[in-house]
Amino acid sequence: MDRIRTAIVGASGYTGGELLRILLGHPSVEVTQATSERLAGKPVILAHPNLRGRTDLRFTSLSSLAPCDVLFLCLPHGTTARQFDTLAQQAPRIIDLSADFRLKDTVAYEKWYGGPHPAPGRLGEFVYGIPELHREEIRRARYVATAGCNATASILGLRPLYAAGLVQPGRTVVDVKVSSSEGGGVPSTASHHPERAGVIRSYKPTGHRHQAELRQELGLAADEPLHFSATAVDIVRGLLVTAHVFPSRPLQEIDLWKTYRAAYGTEPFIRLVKTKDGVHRYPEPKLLWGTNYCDIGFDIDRDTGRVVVLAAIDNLVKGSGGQAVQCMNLMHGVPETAGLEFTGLHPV
Amino acid sequence: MDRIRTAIVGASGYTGGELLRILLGHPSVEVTQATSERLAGKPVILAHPNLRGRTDLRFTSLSSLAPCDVLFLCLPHGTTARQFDTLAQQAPRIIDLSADFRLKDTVAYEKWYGGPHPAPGRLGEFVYGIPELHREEIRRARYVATAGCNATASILGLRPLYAAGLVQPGRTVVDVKVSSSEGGGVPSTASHHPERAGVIRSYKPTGHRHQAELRQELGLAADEPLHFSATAVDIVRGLLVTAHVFPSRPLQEIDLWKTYRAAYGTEPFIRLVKTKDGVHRYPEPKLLWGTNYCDIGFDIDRDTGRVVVLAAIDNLVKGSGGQAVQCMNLMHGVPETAGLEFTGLHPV
Amino acid sequence: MSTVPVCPVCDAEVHLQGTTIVSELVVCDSCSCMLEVRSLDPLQLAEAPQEQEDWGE
Repeated sequence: MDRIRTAIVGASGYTGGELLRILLGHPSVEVTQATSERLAGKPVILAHPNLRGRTDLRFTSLSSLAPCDVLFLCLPHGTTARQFDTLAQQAPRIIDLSADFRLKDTVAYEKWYGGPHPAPGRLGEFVYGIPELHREEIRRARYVATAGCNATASILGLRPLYAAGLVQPGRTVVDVKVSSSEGGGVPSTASHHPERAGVIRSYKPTGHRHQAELRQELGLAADEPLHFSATAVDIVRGLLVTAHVFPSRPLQEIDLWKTYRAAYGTEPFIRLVKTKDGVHRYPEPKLLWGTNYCDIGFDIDRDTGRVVVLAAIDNLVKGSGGQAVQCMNLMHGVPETAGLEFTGLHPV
Repeated sequence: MDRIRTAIVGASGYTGGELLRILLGHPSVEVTQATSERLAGKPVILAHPNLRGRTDLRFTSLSSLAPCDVLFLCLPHGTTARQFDTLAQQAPRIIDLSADFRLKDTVAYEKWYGGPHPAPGRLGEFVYGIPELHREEIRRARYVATAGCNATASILGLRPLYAAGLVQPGRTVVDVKVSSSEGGGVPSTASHHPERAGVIRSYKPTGHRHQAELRQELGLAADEPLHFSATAVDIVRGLLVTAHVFPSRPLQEIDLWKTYRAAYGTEPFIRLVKTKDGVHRYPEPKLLWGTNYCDIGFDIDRDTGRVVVLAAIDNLVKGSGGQAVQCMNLMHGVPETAGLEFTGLHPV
Repeated sequence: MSTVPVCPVCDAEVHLQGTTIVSELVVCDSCSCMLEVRSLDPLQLAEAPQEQEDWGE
């Protein structure tokens, strides 16, 4: 079988770099181009030193982009949609890692991304890129928009309870702890080390736009509230979702095990993590650094019946580059786990 | 005025060490003894290297404890109550930093601390040690039980809204991010660096005992649920409370400013932190390292009306040693801020 | 063929050795709970009491 020819547009950032790392280690893939206007002509290892000795690929300009089998778009939000028509000519399949084509509802897009959608006509052609939710659609898709990192973990954590009708509407509180690489590679005062180190920063107590994807994928009614907050903590990679769910009827621990095993029992990238011994008894993001896993756990408050759902991922892998490759594998009939077998480190 | 003679029982731990640091810098205090069975005879700087050149005090055994003006008890939970009668003979005033005398309700104590209260008869003699709530009682008190660290920040953050009757009962979710020094100085596998570094650990999704103090101080009805979760993050000092509150009527930001300023406007150790510019726009624990401040901020979710209350402290100062000294100052008619003027560092 | 026993805590299948005896302790692979074999016929498993290690924080 010939190798799948892939190109990454906007490859100098953290997402582009992670994609490069995964694709260079993928048995069925060839990376033909990695574009960057800023670093065109320079070796990719300049921006991605972890790839030293792995590749002598150089960044190229977008203007010299040649046709290939699949195009990964890692451009800033808004840019992708504006340039999509020209980019779409270069490859039969496109996987967009920006937020431009995630939301089906253009009104939601305008509310959360501060302006009308630049290419609303295209929205219907994209499939929302969480394989555990839309596997068959992704298999047949030409265009996929991979989910946001916070959204990926929140949706995977909450979906089984919502799908089983076990959730009191409007009462869920999602409190995500995020890391600095989520902000991308562009420095700011807020990410300046003396300011960023050691913080527990309430950077989005309300108004975080990833909640729009939750609303869409959990099927919330338009007027059903969703309570979402994000706190930045002092690590570079990884995120943990703590979702407080108030069940529609009293649940026991075994109900949760059955619900989650029924939903994810055969998923290669989801592990149910809730143990009574050992040090890491609930999902722990740092154990997932570099892996495509989403670990999910839960606990029930014996006094109040509140269900606490915990979901951890590496925001750059399952929350971004890894999930994009997982979708690519499905779209090209390659084993879904190809190139995504790294199992994580410990201690780390 | 003569110096207040103080002794610290159980002075080798982090809490005892922080008390020593503050008391050694206090203008009206003399530290007569610092007991530790494990390190008796050894210089205190062995356990508290930050005090080098500040004191040549040595740890003494509890058996050689001499009378003094005020005794600070930093013994493990349960031990304090069992030894209280003997200890009480050494000083007219006692400030207990353990959890033994915080809860008025012995049923609650048994539920959260796993056994009957060893000295229930004494409970009525203790005042709950948050000066911002019980200043006059503390002034007149002989015995004070300082609040837990998570409880201190949660209570201070939530109390104004509860006192003003602005909270829908049973719906508040408190999600606290905690640091490793809260676990104290005794090592365990869970606090072993390779396991503890870099975590976002859901160590208590439910069942955290500090909520008992919240119930007491916020005046929750016995059957009114309180939803409390704790996540350990990768810093040594400091904690941030993110409290999700659903108001009993729609509130505007100005209502919150008025409510919190009315409650805390003249408090020396509470600052309202909510700015539209700068890097740290909400309460940030690391800015409070070593200070007795509790910074409180808030945000309102424009879509749902949810109020997010944020409260940050240094768990070892306002959450422990500093608050104990604040109470001591009140009990001895000394300026409440004496010895507690450190204003924190930045960047840090 | 007797049905495969399931863990009382998480409902996962528990694979017992042929030599299992009553009151033997086995660990559930899925949720790592310690289980006690209460009887062999019918096969009954129950969660064995575990000393709760206090995490201290």
